[in-house]
This record gives sequence, C-alpha cells and structure tokens, in this order.
Amino acid sequence: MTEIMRFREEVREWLQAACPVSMRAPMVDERDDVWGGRRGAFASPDQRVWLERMAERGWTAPTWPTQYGGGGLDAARAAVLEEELKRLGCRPALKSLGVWMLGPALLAFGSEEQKREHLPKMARGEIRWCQGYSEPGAGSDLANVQTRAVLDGDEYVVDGQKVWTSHAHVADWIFCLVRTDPSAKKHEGISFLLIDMTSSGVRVKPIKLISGASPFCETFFEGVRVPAKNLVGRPNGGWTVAKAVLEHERALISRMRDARASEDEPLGSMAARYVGREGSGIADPVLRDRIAQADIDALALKLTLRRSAESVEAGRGPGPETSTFKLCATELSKRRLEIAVAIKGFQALGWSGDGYAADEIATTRAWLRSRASSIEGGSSEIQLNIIAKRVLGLPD
Amino acid sequence: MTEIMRFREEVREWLQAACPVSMRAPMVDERDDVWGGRRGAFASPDQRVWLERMAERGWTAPTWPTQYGGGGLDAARAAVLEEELKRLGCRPALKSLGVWMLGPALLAFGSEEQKREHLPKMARGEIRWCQGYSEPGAGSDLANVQTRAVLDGDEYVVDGQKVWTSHAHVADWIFCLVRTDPSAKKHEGISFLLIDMTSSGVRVKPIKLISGASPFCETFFEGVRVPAKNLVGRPNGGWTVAKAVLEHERALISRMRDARASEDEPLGSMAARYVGREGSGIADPVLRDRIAQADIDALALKLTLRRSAESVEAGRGPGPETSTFKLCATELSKRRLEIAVAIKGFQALGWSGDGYAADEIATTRAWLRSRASSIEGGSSEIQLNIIAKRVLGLPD
Amino acid sequence: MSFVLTEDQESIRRSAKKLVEERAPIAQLRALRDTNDPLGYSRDLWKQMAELGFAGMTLPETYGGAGLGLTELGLVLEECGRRLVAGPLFASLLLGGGAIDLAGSESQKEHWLPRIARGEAIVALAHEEGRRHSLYEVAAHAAPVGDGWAISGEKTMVVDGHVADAIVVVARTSSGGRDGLTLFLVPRDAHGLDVQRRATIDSRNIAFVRLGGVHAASDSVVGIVGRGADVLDRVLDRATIGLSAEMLGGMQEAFEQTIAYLKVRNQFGVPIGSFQALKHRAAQLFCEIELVRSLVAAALRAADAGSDDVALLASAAKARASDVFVHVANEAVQMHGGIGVTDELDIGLFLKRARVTEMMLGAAAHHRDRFARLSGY
Amino acid sequence: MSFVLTEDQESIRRSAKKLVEERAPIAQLRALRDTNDPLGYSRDLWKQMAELGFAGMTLPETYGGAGLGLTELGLVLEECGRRLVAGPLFASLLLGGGAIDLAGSESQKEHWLPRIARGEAIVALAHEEGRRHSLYEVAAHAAPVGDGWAISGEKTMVVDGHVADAIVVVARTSSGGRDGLTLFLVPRDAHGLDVQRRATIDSRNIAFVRLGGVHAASDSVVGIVGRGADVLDRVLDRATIGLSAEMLGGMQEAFEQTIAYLKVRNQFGVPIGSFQALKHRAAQLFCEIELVRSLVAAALRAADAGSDDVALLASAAKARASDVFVHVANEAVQMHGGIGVTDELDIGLFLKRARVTEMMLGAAAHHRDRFARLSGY
Repeated sequence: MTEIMRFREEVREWLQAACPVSMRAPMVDERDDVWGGRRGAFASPDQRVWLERMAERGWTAPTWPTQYGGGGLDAARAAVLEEELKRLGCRPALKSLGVWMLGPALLAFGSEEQKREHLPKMARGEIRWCQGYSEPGAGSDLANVQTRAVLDGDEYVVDGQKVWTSHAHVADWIFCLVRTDPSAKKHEGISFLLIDMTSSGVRVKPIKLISGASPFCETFFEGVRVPAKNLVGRPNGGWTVAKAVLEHERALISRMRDARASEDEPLGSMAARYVGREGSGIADPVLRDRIAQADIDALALKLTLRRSAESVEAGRGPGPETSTFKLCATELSKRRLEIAVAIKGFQALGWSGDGYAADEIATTRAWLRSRASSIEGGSSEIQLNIIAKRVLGLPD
Repeated sequence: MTEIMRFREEVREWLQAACPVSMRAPMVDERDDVWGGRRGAFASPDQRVWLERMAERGWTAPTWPTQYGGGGLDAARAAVLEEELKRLGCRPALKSLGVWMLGPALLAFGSEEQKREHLPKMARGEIRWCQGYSEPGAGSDLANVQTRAVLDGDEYVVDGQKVWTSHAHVADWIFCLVRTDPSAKKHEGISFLLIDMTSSGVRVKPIKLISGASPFCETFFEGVRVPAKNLVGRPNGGWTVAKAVLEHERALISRMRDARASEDEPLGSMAARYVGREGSGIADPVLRDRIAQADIDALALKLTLRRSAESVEAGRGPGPETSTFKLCATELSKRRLEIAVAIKGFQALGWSGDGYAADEIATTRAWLRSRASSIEGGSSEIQLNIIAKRVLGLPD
Repeated sequence: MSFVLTEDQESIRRSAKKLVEERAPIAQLRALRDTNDPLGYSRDLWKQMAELGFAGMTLPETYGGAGLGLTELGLVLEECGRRLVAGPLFASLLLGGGAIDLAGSESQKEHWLPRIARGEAIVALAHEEGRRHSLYEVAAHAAPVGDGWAISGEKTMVVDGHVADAIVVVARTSSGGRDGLTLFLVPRDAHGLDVQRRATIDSRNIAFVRLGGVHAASDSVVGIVGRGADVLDRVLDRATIGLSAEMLGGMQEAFEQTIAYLKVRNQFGVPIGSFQALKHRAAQLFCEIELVRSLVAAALRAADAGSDDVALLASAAKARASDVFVHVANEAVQMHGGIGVTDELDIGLFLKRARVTEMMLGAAAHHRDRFARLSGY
Repeated sequence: MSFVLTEDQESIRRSAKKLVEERAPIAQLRALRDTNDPLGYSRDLWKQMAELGFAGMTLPETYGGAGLGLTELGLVLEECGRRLVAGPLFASLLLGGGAIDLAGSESQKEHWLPRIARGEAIVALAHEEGRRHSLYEVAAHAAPVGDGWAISGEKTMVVDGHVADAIVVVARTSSGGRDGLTLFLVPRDAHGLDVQRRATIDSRNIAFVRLGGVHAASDSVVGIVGRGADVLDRVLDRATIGLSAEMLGGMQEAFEQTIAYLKVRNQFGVPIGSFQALKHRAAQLFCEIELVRSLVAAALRAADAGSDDVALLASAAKARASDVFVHVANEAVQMHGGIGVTDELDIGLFLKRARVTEMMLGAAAHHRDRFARLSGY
C-alpha cells in the first residue's frame, strides 16, 4: 500500500468520525454557509463542531504550513482530502475570502509577523475578511486608485472610498489598495494595506442592486489611522500583490457560478412544465432549439474546465486561460437565465408578494443578479482584452 | 394647370413616343444593361435608339446644365421625369459610373475645360469610366495612396497599382487618386487625376473572386504620362474631391442592392418549396422563425430608406445616415443569402454542372459574392466607425 | 401616408414631451414604488394628461374625444416610454376603451367614452390567462343565466386592473378556439369579481382577476356574442402598435443615457466611449433602433389609414421592438458597468420595463410566428 | 478517459501533421480543382497515408487494421482539416468501411477490410436522399427477386462515391420510418448502378447515385434485413464525430491564419490587430473554438469507451462545430478584407468547406433537435 493510499484511509476514517451527520446533508440555503468572523453566528451547534475539528487539523487551509494554522499537505494529499470530503458529501467547514484570496498572497508577499498574526485566525474562521479594490472611478481601470494613505509617524492615514466591498458590513478586516505615491505612475504608487474595520473613521453603507438587497457595500475611510506594519509587500509595490489576488478571484467566480448553476432545474424540464409538451418534445420548437443550444454550451464549458484541469495536472501547460472561463461562464449564465425568464413568461415578471412561486421569484432575482456577473471581477470587455493580448498576442 | 403639371404632360407624351416598346419590358439579365463606352456594344438596335433619344434631350443626366450635355432640370422636374419613366416602365437608357459618381464631382470641382471635355461624352454614353481608388495597401485606409504621380513638364508620370477597379477591362477612362506630395500629411498629398486607359503603360488584370469571375480588376501603371490639365481640383487637394465621390458611391451600393434583392424569390416560398409545409406553415419551425426575422428586417430597412427620403425631401434634415443604410443593407443581404443556402441545403453546395438548377447555382454564387458586400465601398467596420463618430459623437 | 410629422403632430409631440419632462420624472415612478402607493400612478399627472386631451385622444369627438389618430397617440406614448410613465393611458384608451369604442353599444359608448376621455374613468381589458400571450386559449367561460350570463374564470396580466372602474372580460360562450369568445363589460364592484394587484419588477400596474360566477346582464356584452375574437384582434393590433411606440421611447432613452455616459466616464485616462469595441456596439444599437422606429411609424400610420397590413406591421413592430428594447437595455447596463446594476441608477429600471413590455401582448417569437402566418408561410 | 494525449497519441498527431504539411499543401487541392482531376484526390498522398497505417487505423488488427481508437483517427482527421485534405479516409474508413466493420458478415469483412486498410479499396456509403440530412426518410427500395434483391432509387451526397470500389446502399425493404431499412453492399460495376460526380463549391468529392433495379445477391446484405437503422445510427455517430474533428482542424487553421494577418496587415499606420473591435471579435472566436475542441475531444473518447452518451456528444459536437466553423470562416473572410474574397487567397476555401461540412450528416439545427430529443425534452 502506497503512502498516499494509507493517507486516504486515514482521512476517510477521520472524516467518518469527525464530520457530524447533519454536516453531510445537501446544503439548502445561505444559512448553511459558515463564514466565521467575530460577528458570524453559527446556525447550528454542528456547524461549530465541524469547523473546530477541521481547523484543529489545519484542514480548512490544507496546503498552508502548519505553523500558520494550515494542514501542511502537499498537492497530492490535498487532492485526496478534497476527494474524500466530496465522497462523504461533507459541507465546507468554512467559506472564507481570507483563505481563498488573501491567504495565498500573504504567504507569497507577507512578512513573517503578518503571516503569524493573520493566517491562523483566517484558518480558524475567527476573523472574516473583505476586499477593498474597486472605487467609484476605478472599475475596469482597477489601478486608478484614489484612496490615499499618507505616512504619519508609524501609521498611515487613510482617506477615500471603496465600492463593491462584499460583506463589508459583517467583515472584521479589509485588504485594500491605497495610493501611497500620487506622483508615481499609476501602477507604481499603489500599496496593499490591511485595515481593521473597527478602526475609527471607517463607515459602511450597503448597496441595493437591481435584483434587490445585496452583500455589496460602499466603504468610506475618513482619517483612518493604520499601523505601518499592516502594509503587505513593499511600499508602492501593492499592484503585484493585487494581481496575485485577482487571479484567484477570477478562478473563484467561474467555479462558484458553475456550482450554483448545477443546482438549478434543467431548462428542458422547466420548459416542459411551463410550456407543455407536444409529441415527444417541448411544445415550442423555437424555444426548444434555444434551450438545446444553451445546454450544449453548458456541456462544452463543463468539459473545457475539466480539460484544462487535466492539462494543468499533467503539467502540459495551462490550456485555455482563466479569462476564457470567466467570460464564457458569466455570459452563458446570463443567457441561461434569460431563457429561464422566457420560459416562465408572465410568472417571471414578479418582484414579490402573492401570485408568484418562490422558485419564480428566485429565477427573476437570479436573472437580474446575473447582469452584474459580466461586470464584477473583471468585466467581459476586460476578459476579451486579456485574451486578445495574452493568448492571441494581438498588439496594443 | 401649374407649370409642373404641364411639364409632366409633356414628358409623358414624349416618352410614349420616344421610348421603344422593347425598352419598356422588364429587364432579364445583364445584357439588358447599357453601359456605353467605346468598347460597349448594344444588345439590340432599340437600346441604341433609346439612348440616343434620351441623350439628345440631356435626360441621361437630367439635372446637369444643358451646355454640358445635361437636361438642365430643377429638382422638381427631375423628380417628375423619374416618376414618369417609372410609370411607363422604361429601362434606364444608360448606366454610368461617370454620370453617377464622377460627373457631380466634376461639376463641383472641375475646370471649365474639363467639364466641356468630359461631361457631354459621359451623358451621351460615349466614354465609359471606372474608378481607381483602392490599392493593395489602401483598403479601409483609403487615403494611404501609394500610386505616385510626378510632374514632368506639363505631364504627370504615374507609377503604381490600383485594385478593385470595376470594369477596368472595358472602361475608356479611369479617375484616380494619386500621391503628388509624398512628404505631406497622408490626406494632403493626394491629387485626383483623370487617365485615358489607352495610354501607354496601363495594364489591366481581372480578379477572380470566391464566387467566380468578377468585373473587378487590378490596374497597373508603369510610367504612364498624363497631361497636367487632367488633374481635378487643386494639386494635392484630391481628397476633397474623392470624399464627394464616395458619398455618392455609398448611396448607390445600398440602392442597387435593394433593387437586386427585390427580384429574388421570397424566402418563405423558397422554404415551402424545399422544406415543405406542415399544417399552414413551413415544416421547419426554427427555420421559419429565422425567415420571419429576416423578412421583418428587410421590411424595416425598406421603410427606413423611405423615411429618410421623405425627411430629406421635406427639408427636415437627413434622418438616419447613409452609413446606416450601407451597413444594414449589406449585413442583411448576407444574412438572407445564408438563409437561402440553408433552405436549399445540399442543393446549395453546387459550383457548376449537372444536378443543380440554374437558380440554385445563382443562390450559391450570390451568397459567396455577398461576402464582399460588407467589405467593398467602405467595410462594415468603417461604417460603424463613421456612425459612432459622426452620428453619435463618440470621441476618438 | 407620410413619415414626416405635420405641424399639428409636432405640436402634440412637444406638449407631451414638455409635460412628461416637467411633471413625470423617473423619480416619480420610484416614489410610487418605494412608498407602495396604492394607486400606482400619479393622479395629478393623469389629470394633466386628460386636460391636454391625451386621455381621449383617439376617441370620436362625439363622445368627448379628440378624434385624432393612433399616429398622434403614438407620439404621446413614445414620450411616456422615455420616462417610464405607466399611467392608465395605454390600458384605458387602447385596451378597455378601445374595445368599447370599436364594438360597444350606443349606450355603452355614451356611458363610458366621455368619462374615459375626461380621465374620470378607467376601463381595463382582461384577456390573458396563461403564462404567455395566447389570445384564443380562453378557459374563462360565461354560461347563460336568466336574462344574462354568469362568468367564471381567472385572468392575469390585467394592466391597470386594480384601478379600473370597469373591466372588459373575454370569456368563452361556446367551445372552439378562435370562435365562441365573447366580451363582457363588468363593473369593478360586480359581485364575485376579485381583483388583486401584483408586484412586478417594473412597478407597472398589473392585476390578477378572479371571476366567481360574476353576473353580467345581457346588455353588458360588447359586440356580438361569440364573435369577440374579431373585436379582440383589432383592439390588440392597435394596442400592440401603441405599446411598441412606448417601447421605442424607452429604448431611445436608455440608449441616449448610455451614449452620454460613454462620453463622460473615464477609465484608463480616456472616456470609455473612445474604445472601439464599445463604439461599434453603440453604432449597432443605433441602427437597430432606427429600424424599429421605421416599423413603429409605419404601423401607426397603417392603423390610421385602415390598411390591409395593419396586423402584419403590428407584429413586425412588436417583434423587433421586443428584441431591440431588451438588447439595448442589456447593453446599456453592461456599458454602465458596476453603477449600472445598482438600484440607484435609472438604467436598471429600463431593463425591467423592457422585459415586462417584451412579454405583454406577445413576445418576439409569438409575433414572428404571426408575421410568418400572415405572410403565408 | 483523459483529455491529455498519451505519448503514442502525440506521436500519431505529429506524423499526421508532418505528412499533411509536407505532402498536402492547399495548393494540391487547388491543382485538383483547376485541372478538373478525374479522381479528385491525390493518389500519391493517399498511398502515403495508407503506409502510415491511417487508412485502416480503426479497423481490427485481424483484418489488417491498426486497431486504434476513434480518438487517434480524430487527430489525423483534424490535421487533414487544417489543410482541407479531402481524401477517401473519412468516407472509406468511417462510412462505408465503418458499416462493414460494424455489421458486415465474416466474408464481407475478409474481402473488404484488409483492402481498405491497405488503401487499395474505397467503400462509400449512400444514405442521403433529400435536400438535407434525414436519416430515416428513405425512398430507395429493395424488392426480393429470386435469391437476391432488386434495388431502385436515387442517392445524393455520396462522399467519394465516384472513386469507390463498392457502395453500401441504404434501401427500404419494408414500409415504416426507422424500421424496414436494409444495407446492401453493391460493387461499383453492378449493372444498373449509375454514379455521377458533382462539382461542389469546396471541391470535395461528392457523387449522385442512381440505382435502376440493381441486382444484389442475398449475401450482399450488411447486417440484418430490416434492421439497417441500428447499424446506420452507430456508423453515423462515429462519422459525425470524425467529421467534427476534421471541422475543428479547419476552423483552427482559418482562425490562426486570420490572427497572423491581423498582426501584419497595416491600415491607418498600425496593424489592424490593434483595433479593439477586431480584438474582441477574435477573442470571442478563440473561446468558441475552445468549446468546440472540448466537445469533439469528449465525443471521440466517449466513442472509444462505448459510453451511453456517444449519440448525445456526437450531436453536441456537430451542432457547435457547424455553427462555429461557419462563424469563424465568415469572420476570417471579413477580417481579411478585400483580399479575403479573392480566389487567390486560401481563406475563401475554408468558407466553402465550412458550408459543405456544416450540411453533411446534419446541420446544426438538426443536431440540436436530436440533442434535445436524447435529453428528453
């Protein structure tokens, strides 16, 4: 028996014993998500137990070094852990922007002190992080950061505004891009700063979207004093850190979207339910043709993700790029939700109240929400720019 | 009775008497076109009679001054003439790039000598003109003229190459853009030159298209000597003249395309013929939906052309621009021919020979030919640029 | 028929534009929405529209109307569309009022039309039942009872139903598809009539209507028993054209707001309107809107001229308006970027209105199907 | 099943690429076309392909084949697609040969398969009759006569029919749709068999076949009388997947040529590839091709694994390959500008090939319909 096989057995046995039964049931709604943080509550005692047990082994951040609260696993073992979690149907013990996005960047660019201070709390779910990149004048032009941070003694004084800071109203800390040298070139005067949200002068205002309430906020900084040791990487070197984080974000968005879409009712049966059948097919052949097209595209995207993953695994280069996935996934998701709206017809026009089933309102809100998917995390236009430049090598 | 009404009666009587009966029958193919020129032959004696009679009254160029061989009519009378010609079903006595495109530019920019020399021969169909604008390196970037004209005494010596010179192999004269000042800015070193195609050093080579033989040629100039008096407008001022000609060309292309499309078999009946019917409609509902969309768009385009014409007539400004028409007309024509190919299926894959009906080969060739329509006369991309800039006022 | 507006038409357009710009900012729609206004429209604005003669614009002068054409009403609806005004004009004049005008008895006309024209009464039309527009699939039925009828069934998408004084209800009086339909004029307070307002994404007034054996007197029939489809066809053709005019205004406004934004929003140090990819997309939208404009104008004029091709043009206009409005609104949101998906900006309201109007009276595919049928293929 | 190529597969791809690049320039296709070559393919190239083992690649080793999978053949077909090679490989191995391999009698296999594998014999399949792909609508019929059959009817789109040594003909032996079809192996010189080559836009070898009471002995039946559809389904699924692989090569090549052109063609003083509108369109084409690539790869592997979803994946791949190849070719021509529509440039040949392959074995809409049916809606 190889070491890996032994590890697999160990994992399996441990999971069988450690994962509460209720944490193996399919997730129903967002209350089943555990985000941690000082203000985060557990919806059930089992959620707490499951998180604590996983965190204890460092398996909420399996590949991080153990001294920072991680599991210290190599890629092969981490894959085994993931497979076994999936096999048992275990829910994620912790969802965490910190673990997914900030952590890897800190490991690469952070000081020893920063790693010891922040990584273990992330891995244990004690501190919840949010991201402060976008500003009103910095959408696609992300480097156009106007939020200022001026060094005053051993503290930075931060003034400015961030937008699209997801979950800022429930987060404990924020990682931010701030301008520390206004005279330098756009990308060269930016620093990467960690800010405690409880600092004086931080104000958060939720954003309402066309789809209704949202986790997004505007976050305002007025004379916020931040210890200089919270700067990650070198001063004015924040853009490098930011880009590393962005790569993770893009991959994340297409993965999350894929997971969500798979929970939906297939368009074919939705259409059969709403439009009826005629003979063996949906009664509306033109709609049916559109659905088939969208289903084929969804299948193609799923296969492409797998093809890319296999290619990376085999060390045969990256295959098609992250930008491709983000673009295809969001554009397809918009298209599928437009079809869902077309299928549900008048019943997809409801905002709330009587007369509309829960799944009908959900479809409508999801359709409206989807319009943002091709804007956030790098708009479709930005993805096309990236593909044209980096993949196709077309000139500027 | 107003003067206009009297004029209408005169015209009607004259046409009844002057237009040979065979010149009132619908046109069948290109042999019914009369293009004139030294090398142009008449397919029937009536063609010659009809041209001579119309030219005698100056009605082949109704609005030109009489001293240049025109009819001297004002806009209202010219409209009456056009209506009466249409009412009687008269064929065009003369088709002429000279009359349509070069003539108006000569009237605006030409010297008195040039007008006297060239306009009457155009109007009488004695001289056939072709256009020498495009070059291998000057496609969409039309001003990138490389053909050189160097003044040597009272002659220009021309060297270079033109492409897409339609009918150059049967034309008598060509109007050309040539570079007379290589050191000036791109648009400022160009002159507009008239060149006799029989000059020594002019060579013409026909171009074969993906749709087969074509009226297009490459035209080569090697040390061709052209009298300096053949320069139109001021030296290095040719771009102004060229633009005036271009405006006419764009309008022309969308008009010709419209006329041609109207002769085609409607897609609906074509589909009924090839795909069959089921109940009251075409047996393939998805194809039927595509056809309806294309038919609605064709209707919309026709109405838009009419709306614009009425708006101009009423002096209420131009309405939507020429660029819009050219873009919509060519893109729609491509789309309709793709549908026609889809309808005819396997029968639309023939290039020649047995097994394919004449109309099937015609559809196939027209489809292939249509791919050039969105490239020639200002590509779709150029039209979109123009609309964005001139109509929408978007910045450079 | 001419596409060029007459002096009178220009003047109507101007006064509609002025009224809407001054008295119906989009903030009004927001306020009605956010306060959960029970009426759902501005009574004040409606009064002013009536004073300008809009409420009875296309009704005969003998009944207090202005005796004008659909072309003129189209100008007003287009301006309303630009500010997302969704007052009772469309439903009362073109749907309920349209049915009475076209097929009502003398006494029905005398009773209702002058009040509609003065903006004092609103008459809705209840014709939809399923999840999408399907005119002749009517399950609601009316059974003869004594000297009248008892109507039972359910209706959806009844525009302005909850503020209507009366509702013209389509019910089946005998079996069959297109045949056997009858129109009944049912007063709002009829026993057994239950009207529930629905909260839609675009805050347009839409109601659900339940008829539980509603008694309708024999003189409440609009037109001829069993021949309701003939009336419906004509009423809905006119309403479809009017709705397309409203949609034209909406897409035009969303487009203009987007072009304006492209000129002022800077990214990478330049206005985003200087990016060629966005320029080309904007230019394409311009072309599409111009094509819709021509179809709408032709359909309005054909209705006034009583041409044979009214139905064909109505379907052509609605098919294109539906697709283009949705496309323009989608692009408008995308080109606005992040701010475009916030509720704060108006552009999202156009996205929502686009979807609702797209489905009302038949979506694009429905009208392409009808266009094909009318074209004989 | 893995998407990553094994060493052996990489080596097959390399040798196919090398052969095609060295021995099958597009000029070869032009020469065949312009000289009206009676064969329509290069016998020399075909011989070399056979020597490399391509001609019998998927046939069992017992019959002289290489015993490899469709995945391997797909690599060869993809490379052929890049240079528009239209030799007998596809038709002989996947269509006619495919039917014999799948359902032929022992003696049919023994007679034909080794010869196919050596490139010495070509066997075509005659299954199309109408103007578009419609597998079970077969009018050609076979009547029992003595100890055999008399076949009459007409077939179109018979790939490589005029150079075939034998043709597998689909004929009806009893009424019904899918039922009652039988496959007959008819030698080229059979009495009453008339094969006419057709001149198609892409110069692919396509023939029209007329059967005037052709006599077929009872041992010429391929498979079971009346059960031909079962064989056809499987043969055509494999052929559809193979064709999609060929199309993938074609679109990839047209795309790469276009990207190269965008980098070198200057207008307005800069490479046209620097214009954002063209960049975005090119990036979109890239994504579309990558999606097709995944479907084709999955379909090839499913066929080799004998999965349940071979038919579903075959239709998915062909549906997307058809649309994307046409789209890529259209864009390639447009982006090349004037030169793109001349016969001188190769890009137009891809446009033509795209259309022919799009329609062969069913266009996109046909396969979307099939995909929907197989998906149960």
